[in-house]
Amino acid sequence: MSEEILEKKIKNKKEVESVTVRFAGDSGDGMQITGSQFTDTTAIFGNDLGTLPDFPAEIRAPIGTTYGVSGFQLQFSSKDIFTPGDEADVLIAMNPAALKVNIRDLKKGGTIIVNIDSFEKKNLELAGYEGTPLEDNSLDGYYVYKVHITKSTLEILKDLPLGTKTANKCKNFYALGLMYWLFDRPMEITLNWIKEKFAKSPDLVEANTRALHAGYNFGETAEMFGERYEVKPAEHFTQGLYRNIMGNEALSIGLICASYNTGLKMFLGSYPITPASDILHNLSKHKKYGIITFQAEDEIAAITSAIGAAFSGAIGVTTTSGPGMALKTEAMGLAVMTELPLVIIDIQRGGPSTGLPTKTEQADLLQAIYGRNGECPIPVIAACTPSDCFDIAYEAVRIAIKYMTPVIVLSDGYLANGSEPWLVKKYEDLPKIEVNFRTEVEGFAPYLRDENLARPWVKPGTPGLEHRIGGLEKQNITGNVNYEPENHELMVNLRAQKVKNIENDIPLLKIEGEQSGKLLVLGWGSTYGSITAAMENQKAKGNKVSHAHLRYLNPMPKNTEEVLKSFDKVLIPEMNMGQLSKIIRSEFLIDAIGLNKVKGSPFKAKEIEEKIEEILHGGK
Amino acid sequence: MSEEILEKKIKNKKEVESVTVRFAGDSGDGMQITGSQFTDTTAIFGNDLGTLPDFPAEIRAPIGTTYGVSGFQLQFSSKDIFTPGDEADVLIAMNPAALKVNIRDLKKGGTIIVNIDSFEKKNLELAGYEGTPLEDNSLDGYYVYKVHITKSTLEILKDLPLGTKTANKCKNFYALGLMYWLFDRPMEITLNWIKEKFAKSPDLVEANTRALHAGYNFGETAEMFGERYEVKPAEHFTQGLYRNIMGNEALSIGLICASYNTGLKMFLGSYPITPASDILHNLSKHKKYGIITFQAEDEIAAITSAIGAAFSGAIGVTTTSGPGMALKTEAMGLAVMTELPLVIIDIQRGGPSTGLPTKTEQADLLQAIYGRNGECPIPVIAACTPSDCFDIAYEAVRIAIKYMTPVIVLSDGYLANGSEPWLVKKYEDLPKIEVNFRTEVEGFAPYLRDENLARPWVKPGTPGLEHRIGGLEKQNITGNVNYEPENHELMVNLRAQKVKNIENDIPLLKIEGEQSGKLLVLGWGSTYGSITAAMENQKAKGNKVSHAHLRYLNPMPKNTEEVLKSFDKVLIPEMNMGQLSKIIRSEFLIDAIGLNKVKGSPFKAKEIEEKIEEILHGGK
Amino acid sequence: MTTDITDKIIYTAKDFASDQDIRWCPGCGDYSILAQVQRTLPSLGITKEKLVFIAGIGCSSRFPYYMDTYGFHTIHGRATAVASGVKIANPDLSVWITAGDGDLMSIGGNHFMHLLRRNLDVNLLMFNNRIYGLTKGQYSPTSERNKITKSSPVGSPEYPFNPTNLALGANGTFIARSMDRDPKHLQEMITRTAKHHGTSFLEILQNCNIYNDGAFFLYTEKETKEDNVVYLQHGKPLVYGKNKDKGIKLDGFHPVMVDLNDGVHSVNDLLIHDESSRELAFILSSFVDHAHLPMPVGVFLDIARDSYEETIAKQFEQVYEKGGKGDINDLLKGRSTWEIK
Amino acid sequence: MTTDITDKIIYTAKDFASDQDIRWCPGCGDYSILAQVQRTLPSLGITKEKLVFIAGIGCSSRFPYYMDTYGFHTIHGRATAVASGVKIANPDLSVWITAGDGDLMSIGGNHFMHLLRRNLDVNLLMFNNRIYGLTKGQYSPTSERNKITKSSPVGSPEYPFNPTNLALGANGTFIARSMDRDPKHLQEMITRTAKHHGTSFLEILQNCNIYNDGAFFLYTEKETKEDNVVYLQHGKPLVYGKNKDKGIKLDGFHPVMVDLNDGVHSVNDLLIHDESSRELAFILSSFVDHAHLPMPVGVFLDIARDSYEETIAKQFEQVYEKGGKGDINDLLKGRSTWEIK
Ligand SMILES: Cc1ncc(C[n+]2csc(CCOP(=O)(O)OP(=O)(O)O)c2C)c(N)n1
Ligand SMILES: Cc1ncc(C[n+]2csc(CCOP(=O)(O)OP(=O)(O)O)c2C)c(N)n1
Ligand code: SF4
Ligand code: SF4
Ligand SMILES: [Mg+2]
Ligand SMILES: [Mg+2]
Repeated sequence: MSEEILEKKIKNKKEVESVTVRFAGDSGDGMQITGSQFTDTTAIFGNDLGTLPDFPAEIRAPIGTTYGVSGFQLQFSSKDIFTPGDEADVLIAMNPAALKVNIRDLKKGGTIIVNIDSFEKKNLELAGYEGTPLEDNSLDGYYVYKVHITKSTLEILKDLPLGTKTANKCKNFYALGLMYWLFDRPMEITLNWIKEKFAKSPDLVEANTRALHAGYNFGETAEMFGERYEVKPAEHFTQGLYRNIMGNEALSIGLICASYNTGLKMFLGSYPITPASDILHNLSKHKKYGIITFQAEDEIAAITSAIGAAFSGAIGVTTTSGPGMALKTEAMGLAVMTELPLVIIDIQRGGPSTGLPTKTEQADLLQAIYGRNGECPIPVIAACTPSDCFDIAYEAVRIAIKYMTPVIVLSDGYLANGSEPWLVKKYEDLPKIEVNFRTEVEGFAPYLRDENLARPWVKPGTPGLEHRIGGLEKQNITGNVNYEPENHELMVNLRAQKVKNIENDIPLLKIEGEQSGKLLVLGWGSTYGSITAAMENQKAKGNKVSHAHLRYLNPMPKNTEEVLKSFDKVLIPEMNMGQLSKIIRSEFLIDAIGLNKVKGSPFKAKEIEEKIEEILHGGK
Repeated sequence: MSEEILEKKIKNKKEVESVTVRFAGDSGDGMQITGSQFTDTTAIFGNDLGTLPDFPAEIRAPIGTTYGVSGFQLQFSSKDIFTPGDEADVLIAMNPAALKVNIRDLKKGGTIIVNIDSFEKKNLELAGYEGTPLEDNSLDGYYVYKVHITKSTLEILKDLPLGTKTANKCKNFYALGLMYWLFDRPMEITLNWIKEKFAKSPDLVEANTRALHAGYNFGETAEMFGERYEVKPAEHFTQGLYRNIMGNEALSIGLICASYNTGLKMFLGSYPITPASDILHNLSKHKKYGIITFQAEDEIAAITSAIGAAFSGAIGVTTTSGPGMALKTEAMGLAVMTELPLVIIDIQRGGPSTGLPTKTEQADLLQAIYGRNGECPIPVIAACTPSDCFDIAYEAVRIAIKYMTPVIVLSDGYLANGSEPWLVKKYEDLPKIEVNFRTEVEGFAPYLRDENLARPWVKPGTPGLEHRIGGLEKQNITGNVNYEPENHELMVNLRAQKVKNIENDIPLLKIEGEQSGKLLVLGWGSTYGSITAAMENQKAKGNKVSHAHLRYLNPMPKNTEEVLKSFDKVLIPEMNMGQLSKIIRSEFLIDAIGLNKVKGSPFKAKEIEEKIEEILHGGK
Repeated sequence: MTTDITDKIIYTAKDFASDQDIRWCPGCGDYSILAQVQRTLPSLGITKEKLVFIAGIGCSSRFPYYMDTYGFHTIHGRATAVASGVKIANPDLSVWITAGDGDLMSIGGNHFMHLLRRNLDVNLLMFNNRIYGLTKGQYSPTSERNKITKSSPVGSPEYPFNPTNLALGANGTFIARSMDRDPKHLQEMITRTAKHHGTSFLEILQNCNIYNDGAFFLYTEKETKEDNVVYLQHGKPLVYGKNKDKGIKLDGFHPVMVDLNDGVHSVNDLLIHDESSRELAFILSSFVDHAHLPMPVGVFLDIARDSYEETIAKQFEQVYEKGGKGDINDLLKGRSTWEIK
Repeated sequence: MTTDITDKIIYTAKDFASDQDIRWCPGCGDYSILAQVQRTLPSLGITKEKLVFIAGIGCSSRFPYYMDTYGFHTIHGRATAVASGVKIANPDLSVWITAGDGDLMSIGGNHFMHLLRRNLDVNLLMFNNRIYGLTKGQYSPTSERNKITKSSPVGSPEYPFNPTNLALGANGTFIARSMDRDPKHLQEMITRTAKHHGTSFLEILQNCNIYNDGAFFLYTEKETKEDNVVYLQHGKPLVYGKNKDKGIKLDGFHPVMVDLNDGVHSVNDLLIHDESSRELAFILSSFVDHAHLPMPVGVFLDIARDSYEETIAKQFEQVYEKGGKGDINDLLKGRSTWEIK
């Protein structure tokens, strides 16, 4: 929300281009539901948008504590946007702890709507406030609105046969109603959702419906808010059918589509871990598409069962996050040695060790590329937006099958739980993934190779092709156990060459902006949104800087060196200590400049811009 | 054995500088014993020497097959040598399979002594010969001696109450006796060994003693061998007490000495795996030095139990090889996060996956440095000769304790099983390893840091210092669980800086040869011997090339960049596809040239020399 | 397990509470377990600094943070292995492991069973809520077949473990069960757990009120409890029921429920509990396979066997007795040396 | 386990031998196991291409290389997990796992016990030589306490697992034992293993003549065998001994050996074997804890329970019945969409 609009309270609607809202409250306050309802409504309304939930690591930490605060941020716009917004224009704080934790991400001069009912002694103390911030001067410079969200909700529900505890749980809909009024959104979508969700208890339908209306009406009737804001539908969208999509969901349906396309069974071997568990949940829900999900006893069983499934002719998939990835590395070697197709998905989170389970990070790249014993090359690809998770998953299956190789897919907590509008793909438009099981007995050998150096895939059950594979070094062609010096070196080279060959089969690296010049920003993974937002702003400022984004990390597109060398300087922003930088430096001997952030949260466009300007102008 | 000496058979002794002998036979033929007896005798005789055993992956593969062949190579010399020899001068082949497998490593014009009794149809077939190589022309250009090793052995034992099977087992001593005659070695050491070893069965003492003498006498009396060779004791040795030492043994006693020096308990958590198991065996044998060995149920329990031991105030050690290393990576993250001292030893073998368990390789370097989730820095050091394993192990303990960090030690199959003479260290000369457990209650916090950024080590049981640690991100100083953005970044940086600080505490990188120039050969780990041998030869040839060897891989010595940049070109020979090269390129943007060998066996000096000459003269 | 004890210092439960805020969901059964442990510890007479609490990952595994003792929150499934190292390297410590059903029986299953057979003198409390709490509600290896969870929307296809059977199969020496909502019994069982020399395995039925609420209400709530739970007591017959009118007798090796008021059966017919029989423990522990039998709580098995650390201590003693402590320079010299002059 | 069978193709043992040279030590018990498997397979009527042999790492784990069927020599300890994926993804296959005691009970212990409770319809043969063969002789989780090996020069400090007890504790449905040196019995047990629907666990006592020679000679050699082994047969009393003059009766739940010639006892007093009782199986399987009792071989337990893959097949059916197969474009569209015109 551009600043001027908040400066004064004028009557009626005020049109603005983009707004960033953050909902924040206790884990039990339903902020994720509020956020996703606002998102759905806003998406269908036609805005472009980006979302970022922020969960605590605790399930339901004691009420009122700062570590129990759950948040949901959303930017929506009438123009093309790429992130959930650097800073919030509006913060809804359901309790003091939510205010405490989130105030640092609020724009100076922004708006705060607090649930005044929760600002009493106990909660203030739990949040670590001495006194109340609403009465000292700490919120000077913000517009603060104190709304009796709890009381008003309880009041309008008092004739319903609900306990106070249950009635209290409806207050998020009151807040949501108020926001719908403030940003002039329709309520149908949420009203329908309430009906469906609580179908089994009419009282809850009634209660939440009332709360939503009450919040809306409060905005309408109270004299409190001087004006409403209007964010017109975005016009840049190409024609077509849209939906809102989260990264993990996109990834799941990408996998299902690939399975469907190949006509093969898909077998997911997985052990729950944040933030990857939702893929397991999603795929388990989609039984009607024939997906087999196997909740393994640990990550090792997860990947090895998937390897077994691949051996028996299914698409083997395993999903995890950093610590689980570490546990799978020995088995990855087996998949490399036996040259079986397998998709390994790592939804990265803050590390090392258990680290920061609910925070995002990109620090598993080197592990993905190098983290195995012996010379053990595996293709690595990374999604760059929530919806790109669909394409990356689909592509992973294609590569795995075509090259008979495990493929590592990198995503992260930010992409996994973030969402954006997506032009729904038609299944018919998806590229065909070819599968050729070997059935011909004549001339068969398990380690024969086709033109891509892939070995034949044989389904056990095929008569005449009985053969044995395993983790000991294989003799070229026959696949027999072999320890001969020359054969080993040959096989090490063949395995490397096979992976390298994939570079002939992937798109060239595209440059956004000028094709050569002073500065290229090179990104990978989820920094895409922040970098793109930064580029737009830089363009507006007249600064010349280009952007390239690597979706293929191993092998890289063939023209990567050429692209990098077309620029005087290369800046690599990463949510780690410089892992892609290390690889780029080593591969191309380019003195890449790293911009590194290891704070468990995505880059703000501003942070990237500052670095760009520093490089371009030698300081900000 | 320089070639001329084998050209003609002259009576009496001929003095030569160096000889390389290879013993080869069935797994059951006792070749390892023969080799190590020859080694002990030769060491005590005063030669410099280097050894290289070569085991099959099978325990006792069926008799007579090529994959059941066990070998032992030894170079001994009157001058300073650094390897077990590129090629053998003399090959003892106990059966056709042994000849088949080993002929490729015999010098053109070399000597072959075969056990003619085993060259009958069945064995020839098992070895894959059509006909016998002794009668076609395939061995032209070699000196072939056909000795009735089996028959002669059985003959002289026939009056002893042994079965044929047992009597047959004595034939390796016959062969050894013959070699003792050929190279004019004393027999006492072996005679004593036989007495001790078979103390419980006098018949075996008698049998093996007879066999040894018989072999010796055969050389003396048969007209077959025209001459004997004499390799004079080496003169370059500094004065002092020497022993022969294998890498894994050196490593084990290095650990024990470190434990002894600190006065701390040492706890080894280990799961058997080739070629690391011998460390477990060695340490288990040395109970009288108070070492605790815990044979864990798997590699994960091995490392986590060692972490537990470190938490409770002991020196935690875990030993393994590649696949086991892969399994330990998650737990390494825990050691990094909790900043506990731990020594992690990886005796590398051929990979990927189960790979080539009994062959050597250096392909775990990138795994050691990068193979963990999140930003997870661990110091990595590597031994360069069998005896250096002692120093590296000792140094690992020092670093681990001083910096409160896990330390990775890299060795490999070649160092582990290879041996060399070693000037015995006096315990009193070893540097003191300081240990300071925190006991002071006043001002204590678990993540306080000293001048090296190390946190305090507290022994549970210390009153007043009760505290909790764990794998979630820690708050600076207090060590409480903390997910705050700035704290996380701070801690990631602190952990990195702590490891980096070690560079101030290690020797600078030394250059052997000219201090600057056209070409530097940069090595790490077990290539030390081959590179050094190559350097000697190059020096003799008048070629200008220098050598530097990295024992510290992370962090590297402070002057590494300076050293590398003092040369026009840097050549990095590695038994992998270029892993150190990758790091050097990335760290210093130097276009290092890789010489890569992935054949499960060490470099020959010749191979390195060819590359050096190619670089120096643009081709060989 | 046992450890040197003190009767000098007198603690109260509060002395064992750390300064960290407890972050479990309000109403979680873990609170009660924490309270009972803190209440029991003072009576054990172990000085605070000798106590070490070790856990893996899970809601329940946060336990060590809330204890003002030494503590280690390790990685998922590995608490038992870490604890093994702690105890072996320092046998003086009183080592406690707290683990969830997922942590201990899913990813940590291997270390669990090896710990039991090795019989280290440590105390292992398993918080069995039959669900993965921390990862927000997937089925665990102790979840009932057909259970609907996030990862099993049409029901879990797996048969669960019976934790006490598993512990028996793994050659455990102390096996017991209690419940979060029976504080008195839980305290008693914690005491027994602490007193046993060797690995003590205590399964605690624990309510996860967010993802598996009421899983054990049949056994813990007033109305149903007495008819569905039998309290095991060494040397006593198996009697239960609101009116103490039900009992269990053995028909060969088959346990059967009998009505003590049927005029046919009396207490004399009933099975007498014997904590020293592995076979009986298995029969009792298998009650859960038979729908009509009550859930046994109490000590199933308590037998004496050398602990691992005791065994190796003896080995060291024997080695020292035989050859004395090693001379470090002998070690450096090895088997054979030669002198260069 | 069962699988569709054929009576068209008639195989001989030789048809199952691959072209690879066998690399076990001469005299190794593994040879006999290989031979008995190859001899038994023809009678099972499974077509060759449906057979898959899966192993981890160890001497015994080389087994698949020697079978002319599909085969997978995986990584150490993970054969059971790999096999789970193979079987679930392709339930038509006849899946066999061969594993060493180290591979299965040490590093692979976790997957082992989860396989048993899930009850996949696979056959699991454990070659128990009570030693790590391939790594040249360290003690294994089934090695006797105090055993001297390379890694335990003063004796192993660990109590071993009893594999059949462990399998019972893990909720297995078929548990049996046989011996490498009793080919006839071994063949019979392999057949039973194959016929059971669900996970079949067969422990095979196997002589490692290099690192643990004679470990089972008491049970396998003529002179001692009959007095030290009791063959379990369903519905039959437990009689054994050279002159069939010894028997086992139950005293409560305690097994006792009786002399059938003592004039007091007769066959009628003896325990009758019942393969359907988990409790009895545990009693029998625990004989090894009592020095005076013989080693039971045969089928301890054989009970029916849905297999994992059967259960999920039913789940799929129900889902399809209810809502049909999914429309892929519905999936792409998701819950709610909007049109931009
Ligand atoms: C290696 C690894 N895999 C997975 C996870 C995710 N994870 C954390 S706790 C947990 C299971 C929790 O269940 P349980 O042990 O029963 O504890 P509860 O939360 O129910 O007390 C899982 C799967 C992890 N942290 N680390
Ligand atoms: C991850 C890993 N750890 C350790 C090893 C080394 N290893 C191979 S087989 C084996 C144990 C063999 O014992 P067992 O399973 O009983 O088989 P056996 O050789 O006795 O038939 C070990 C420890 C390995 N190959 N991989
Ligand atoms: S999720 Fe369940 S087990 Fe975890 S803290 Fe909440 S109530 Fe307790
Ligand atoms: S080492 Fe033992 S188990 Fe392995 S092949 Fe040889 S005899 Fe058989
Ligand atoms: Mg649980
Ligand atoms: Mg074994």
